[in-house]
Amino acid sequence: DLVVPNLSYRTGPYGANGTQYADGFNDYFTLLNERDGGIGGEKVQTPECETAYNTEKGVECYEATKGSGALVYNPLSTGITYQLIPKVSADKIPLYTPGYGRTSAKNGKVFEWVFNAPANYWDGASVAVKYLLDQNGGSLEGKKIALVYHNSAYGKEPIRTLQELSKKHGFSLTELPVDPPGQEQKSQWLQIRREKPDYILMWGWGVMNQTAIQEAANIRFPMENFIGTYWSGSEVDVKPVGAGANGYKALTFHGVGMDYPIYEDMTKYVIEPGKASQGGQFVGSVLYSRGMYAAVVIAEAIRKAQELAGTPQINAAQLRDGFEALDITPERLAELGLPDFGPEIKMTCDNHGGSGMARLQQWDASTGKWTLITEFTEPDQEVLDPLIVEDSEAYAKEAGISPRC
Amino acid sequence: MFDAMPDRETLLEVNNIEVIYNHVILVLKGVSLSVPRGGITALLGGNGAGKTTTLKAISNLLHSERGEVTKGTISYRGERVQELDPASLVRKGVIQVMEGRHCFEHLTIEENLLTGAYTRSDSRADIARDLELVYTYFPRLKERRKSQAGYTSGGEQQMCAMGRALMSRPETILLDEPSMGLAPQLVEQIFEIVRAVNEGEGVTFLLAEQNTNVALRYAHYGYILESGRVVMDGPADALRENPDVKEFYLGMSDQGRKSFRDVRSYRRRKRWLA
Amino acid sequence: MFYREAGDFKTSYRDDSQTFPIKLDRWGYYAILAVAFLVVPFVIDSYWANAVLVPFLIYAIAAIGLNILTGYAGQVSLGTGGFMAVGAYSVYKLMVAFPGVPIVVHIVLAGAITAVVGMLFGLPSLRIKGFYLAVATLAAQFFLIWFFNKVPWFYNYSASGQINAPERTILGWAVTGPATTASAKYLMCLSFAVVLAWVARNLTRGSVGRKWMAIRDMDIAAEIIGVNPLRAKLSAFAVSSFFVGIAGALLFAVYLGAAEASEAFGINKSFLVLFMVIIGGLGSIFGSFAGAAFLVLLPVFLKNVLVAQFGWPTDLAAHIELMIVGALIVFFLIVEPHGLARLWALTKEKLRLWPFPH
Amino acid sequence: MQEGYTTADGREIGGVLMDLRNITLRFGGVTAIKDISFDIREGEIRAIIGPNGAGKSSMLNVISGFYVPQEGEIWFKGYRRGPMKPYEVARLGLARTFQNIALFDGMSVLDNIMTGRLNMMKASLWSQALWWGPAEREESENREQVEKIIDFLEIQNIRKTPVGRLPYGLKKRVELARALAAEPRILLLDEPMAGMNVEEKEDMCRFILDVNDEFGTTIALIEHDMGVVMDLSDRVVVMDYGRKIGDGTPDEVRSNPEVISAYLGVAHE
Amino acid sequence: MEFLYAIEVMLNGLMAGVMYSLVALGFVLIYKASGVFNYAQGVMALFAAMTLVGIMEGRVPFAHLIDAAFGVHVSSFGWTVPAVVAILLTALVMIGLAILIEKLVLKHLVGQEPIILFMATIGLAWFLEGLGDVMWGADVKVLDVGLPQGISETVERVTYDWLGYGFFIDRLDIWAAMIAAALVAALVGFAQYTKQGRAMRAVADDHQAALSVGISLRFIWIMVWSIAGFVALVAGIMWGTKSGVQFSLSLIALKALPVLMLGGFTSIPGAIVGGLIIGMGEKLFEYFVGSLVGGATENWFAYVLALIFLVFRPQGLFGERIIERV
Ligand SMILES: Nc1ncnc2c1ncn2[C@@H]1O[C@H](COP(=O)(O)OP(=O)(O)OP(=O)(O)O)[C@@H](O)[C@H]1O
Ligand SMILES: Nc1ncnc2c1ncn2[C@@H]1O[C@H](COP(=O)(O)OP(=O)(O)OP(=O)(O)O)[C@@H](O)[C@H]1O
Ligand SMILES: [Mg+2]
Ligand SMILES: [Mg+2]
Repeated sequence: DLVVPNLSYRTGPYGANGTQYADGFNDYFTLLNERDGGIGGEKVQTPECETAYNTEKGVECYEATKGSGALVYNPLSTGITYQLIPKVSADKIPLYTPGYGRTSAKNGKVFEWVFNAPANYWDGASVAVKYLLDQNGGSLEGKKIALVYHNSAYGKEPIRTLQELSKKHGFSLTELPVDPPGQEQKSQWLQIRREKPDYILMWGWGVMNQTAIQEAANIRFPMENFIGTYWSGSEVDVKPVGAGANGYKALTFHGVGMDYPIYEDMTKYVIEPGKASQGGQFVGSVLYSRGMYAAVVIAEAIRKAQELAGTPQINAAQLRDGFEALDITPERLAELGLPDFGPEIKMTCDNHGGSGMARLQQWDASTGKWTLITEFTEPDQEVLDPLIVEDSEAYAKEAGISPRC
Repeated sequence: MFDAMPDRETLLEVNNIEVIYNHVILVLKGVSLSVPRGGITALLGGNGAGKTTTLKAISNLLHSERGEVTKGTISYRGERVQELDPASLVRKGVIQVMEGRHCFEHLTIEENLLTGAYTRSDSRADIARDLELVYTYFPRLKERRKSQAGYTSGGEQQMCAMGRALMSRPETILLDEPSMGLAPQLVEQIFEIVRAVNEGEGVTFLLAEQNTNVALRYAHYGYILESGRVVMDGPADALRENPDVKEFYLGMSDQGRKSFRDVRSYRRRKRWLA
Repeated sequence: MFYREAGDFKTSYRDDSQTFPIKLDRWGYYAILAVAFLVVPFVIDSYWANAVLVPFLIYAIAAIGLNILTGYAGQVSLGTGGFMAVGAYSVYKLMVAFPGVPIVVHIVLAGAITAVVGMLFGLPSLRIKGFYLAVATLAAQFFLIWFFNKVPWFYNYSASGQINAPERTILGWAVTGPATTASAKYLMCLSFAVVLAWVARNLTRGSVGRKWMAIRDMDIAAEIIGVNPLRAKLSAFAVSSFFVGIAGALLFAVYLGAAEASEAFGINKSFLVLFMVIIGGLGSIFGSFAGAAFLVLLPVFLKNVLVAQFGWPTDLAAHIELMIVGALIVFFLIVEPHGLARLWALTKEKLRLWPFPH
Repeated sequence: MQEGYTTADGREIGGVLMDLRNITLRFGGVTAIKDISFDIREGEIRAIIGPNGAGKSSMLNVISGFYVPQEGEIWFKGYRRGPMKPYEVARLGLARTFQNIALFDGMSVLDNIMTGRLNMMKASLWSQALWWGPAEREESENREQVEKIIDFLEIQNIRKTPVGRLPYGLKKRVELARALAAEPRILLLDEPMAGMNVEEKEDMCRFILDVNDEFGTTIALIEHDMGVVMDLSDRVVVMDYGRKIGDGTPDEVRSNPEVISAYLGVAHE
Repeated sequence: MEFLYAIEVMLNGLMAGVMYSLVALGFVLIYKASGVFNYAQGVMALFAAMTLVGIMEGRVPFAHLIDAAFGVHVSSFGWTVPAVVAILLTALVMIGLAILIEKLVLKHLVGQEPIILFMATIGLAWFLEGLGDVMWGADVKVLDVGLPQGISETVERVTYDWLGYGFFIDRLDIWAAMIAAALVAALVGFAQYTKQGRAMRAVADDHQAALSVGISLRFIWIMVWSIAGFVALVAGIMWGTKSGVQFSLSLIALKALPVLMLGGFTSIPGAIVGGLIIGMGEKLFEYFVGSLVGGATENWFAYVLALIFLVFRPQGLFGERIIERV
């Protein structure tokens, strides 16, 4: 069997988010097992382990599961990712962190075992700025943008990029940290009310998101000028705010909703037979889709690895080769029942992060649905690449890694 | 003046109780007593003899010290009371004045006294009248009525604790070392109050005392406790005349009271339980 | 019948004040040490090391530290997480700045730096007492974490504020960094735990320890009989923080390998260590180990039972695990408020009397 | 009267060791001590008596530095004592017991008594941490002294018991032991015999007299048992409502009419 | 303009402070009555809010557990309950909880040291947290009992006409302030002037002595924990309305602690005044200094402010004097 541990969190401060993601991740592998008998004839096991978003429990889960032939990890936590990077390098197990984790892991020369395609934090920041450029006829000169961020490793990630971009495009950037958990943000929003920024970007997670959206509604900030990152754009973030959240936008790197052929199979093989994780109550939500998408990429990488290794029984090192040779074309996505669901993902030995394309979605409070409002957009690699090189090389030096490829 | 009052009804009966603290420390090894209605019964004995433990066993306060009665029975008015909680016992009319005063530090003296009336459902006026009564017994308390009890002197706290118990209009008071730390005049006074309350209002007293001299002067009957056992009992007068009691508890020798200065060597104490 | 102290006479005051006055205890202790040093390292795998033993030893050190402050000196602190962070960031800066100096020196220095910081935050304890002090130490917790988060110098300006432990070796064996073997990690932490426990025991049986306990039991009386409360309290804060700092340094450098202030050293850590101390037994070194074992092992154990044995969904198992741990804490407190250490002592006392109680 | 005097039973009393001059102590509105002066001489047993709430314990607290009087001076060994923290006062050679027993409940009897000697233990934190050299030596030496006191007060068998579990009378004795362990110049005792029966009081008296005899320790004590006070003390101060109403030998005090009416009630035998 | 803005910040700080006070009140009550520092107060607020939502939406309690154990999918009874009725029912649940806590925990810990009781409440907090999740699920729940939210236009208009600058005040905060004022008035009256209030303070001082005068610890504790449960429910409603009902709600306790310190653990008015000072102080500090040092100062500032204050007044503003005697 193929073992893909699911280090999930369904409890603790971010449990409400983590639980949906974990469901999507599980259900896709269940689908493969039920419909196709696994991948290449091998069943996929997803032993689940609860981390509660806690780094030490994350380590415990990693140790507990890695002995059973684990192929790849996807912990959905930047903190745990940082913990695991040295460990997976030593144990030679791939770590797949789509849209989170260590951004500079995109550089496969330094981070041999870490993959973060299709997009990372910096890509997101850049795509958001590009979108705003589009909205303003190509110039952000003199505009004010505020960044409301989770005061942690995760929230601080986009700052460097945005500072670079502000230099390049001439907008001013105001940084407003919010201490987790983030239920009390009066000061930040009073400041926003006073400074009247043209746009707000948000890097939040958990309760911080909905509090921010609520406060934005309270001060009647125009929602369409408020853009959240990937992790600030799920149903749990907007629903509690009700009508006030209408028009709020967020980044995403995949499609939303259930208008994809795959859900016919999903219903038939997983949901109706009662095999869905938690009874399938979150099917089609943003975070469910994201969990499922991560599973799709992993499954494709496994397929590729099986092809390269010539055997369905692959090991972790072979899976790394699979990742590095991965190419999910739009055609392949359509074949999988997910047409235009994600961007094309093509990874190589030195590029572990794909194209970095992302798109925007907008919340419609009356229908209670997210709708996609842009196509996949390429980030500003010109700005990002040097940053990635710089950060990964610093790490290489600190950890004594000599670049490969 | 009634002496041993053998004819009186027994109000409180303690029958051969054993008490263990913390599941391991055996403190009372079979103590029996009976307290007649309307009498003053004294419980005497040295340090650590188990007087306090006996009183707490009766008032059911052992529980909070991780102690328990493992054997024997305690009955009040013929009814077993071991299972009752302390509050119900107070409602039945048994209240304890604890050793070491235990006033409510942050409450004022007056509030302390009022908590004594907690179990009563009488009118405010009745309670106010009793408060005045307590103040006439202890004028010093009236002066300090607005002070926080935590800042009053040891003697004042003792009076406060006594007064608080009286406020519940009890039928029986278990009094633990009322004389400790009180000025001689006040000791007499307190015992006079005990007698007055006893005679005037018919309140029954069971008092544990170190000050054997005074205790035996006011009590009707006495028990002497040693290492968790009753070693001697009898009417107070008889005990006062007992030569052993005289020597070891009253400090009198044949020549009358001897000076503390003359105690030259540590005597090997006589023990009833060798 | 078998557990006896009779016939075990002491002939000098020195013997009488030794750590394990009863022979049987002493042998038991040596046996455990021998197994811990000579057997376990050869059989340990990385799951046991990383999921169980290493965290247990590190938390035991932190718990001893907090126990010195709370259990011996009576000053309740909720700043443990913050002080652990001081240890972690100090050791990181030292490791990066002076790669040539042995790692053990760095760790001890990190402890010393934490001791100074701890003393600083201990100053208010002269005026503030009890729960007020406990809550006041939260100021240290929140301030320190904020500080490490805000000053990029501490994390060498890395983009995300994470710190990573570079590889360092002792006698050619890696003890930090990805290449570290399970037994190296374990031995490193074990050595620190054993030495520090011994130091703690020495301190608490001598005059410093008595000063602390006097302050704990009745600070006014202690002052009147001649204990300088400021010095006693500050020395407790210093020694305690030293231990906690070392635990923080080990947690980061040896155990986790990477850390970020608010995630690894948040307020939860402060509470966790405090629970260990209380569950284990205030004022007991053995209790610190017992408490750490209890709170490290129990969740792992429950998780394994509920998920692996019963096959429950992980979220339900996690919630029920929380309920069970909570209920067990209450249960233990009811059975013996003075912690596992006292429970153990009582058991021994009963054994000593057995089979003839009373 | 700077010179000493000789007591009835022939003990030599030295000069003034401690002199309290015009002490006044107020707590908010309450005046606990009103302009009181008296002295304590080298080697004597000095009693302080008075009704409850008279301010006796407060006086002891003033002497040991815990309360700072609003007015007045304290002279010790011929020097005026400036404002001092209680622990500094203790180091001058004062030790005391407390009215509401202030033992350290979490510690064993032995450790409690050892705390009395803290000021004589000077080993550094380092040597204690490693239990090496001075720390270990010092511990054994002091332990020896403490064992002497334990023998003296006959509490050998409870050495290792936690004091919390002890009965009241023994606690008092342990407290005395702790005070003695400090080898004080002046020993202050606040109601050492409260809650004891005659037999135990006799023992306690014996200890006090022996301490006074053998070590020449000066003793100031508060006590409500007139028998004890009259038998033991060389001179007695009587307080009432914060004022001093009498000062002199037991006989003088006993016949002082003001003392009789305020305190003794009836003339005591 | 700057000045007006500072005033606006201050006003909002005061309002935020009221929200903290609502949580702090529960702590004070229990501390006052039993000397117990109730760590579980925050979790109680969460639990109350979860239960309220569960009842309002007609959710089946333990649905998930039933699912796992019997394989039966249940989620909803299919009815909804009006807010007022649901609040009453939840209050009853909180009373039931108080009775259970007394029976299973407190009763067995009479006379123990404060830190032990504190620890027990931590165990309780964990248990309740797990129980809440098992009963009602860990998803984010929307709580809407009909309280208004968002900027108060009246205030904005009036201040604009008057000062030329419209102040922002959240209508939810205004409600919170009114509810808090009513609660405090009721509680102060209760504690100071009734027999039960006096008994409650007596219990806090000395369990044994309270028992000895016939005060039933049981009754007092159940009463106080019930009231504290009710206060937790109120806090849960306000905070739940503000940011949804989910795990993080239990962390508001951390915001209440500095309030307690400042106001004094034993004072009901202190909880309010402390809350106002902390709320105002942290917002103003963030406004004036925060931007200079990189922001996010609120978490620690409250504690440091309280700490500095305590150095001068160790029992807090209105706390009972700490009695130091020998
Ligand atoms: N909570 C307790 N835990 C353990 N032992 C206790 C406890 N309380 C009392 N004891 C022990 O029980 C014995 C009897 O104590 P008790 O207090 O009843 O004596 P007493 O006669 O009242 O003495 P005293 O005159 O000194 O007050 C003592 O030896 C004491 O050590
Ligand atoms: N810290 C304090 N704050 C306020 N009042 C105090 C304080 N200490 C003592 N008092 C008051 O001072 C007076 C004298 O108290 P003190 O304890 O000295 O009396 P005492 O003579 O020792 O009485 P007793 O024989 O009852 O112990 C009392 O009225 C007491 O209430
Ligand atoms: Mg007694
Ligand atoms: Mg006194």
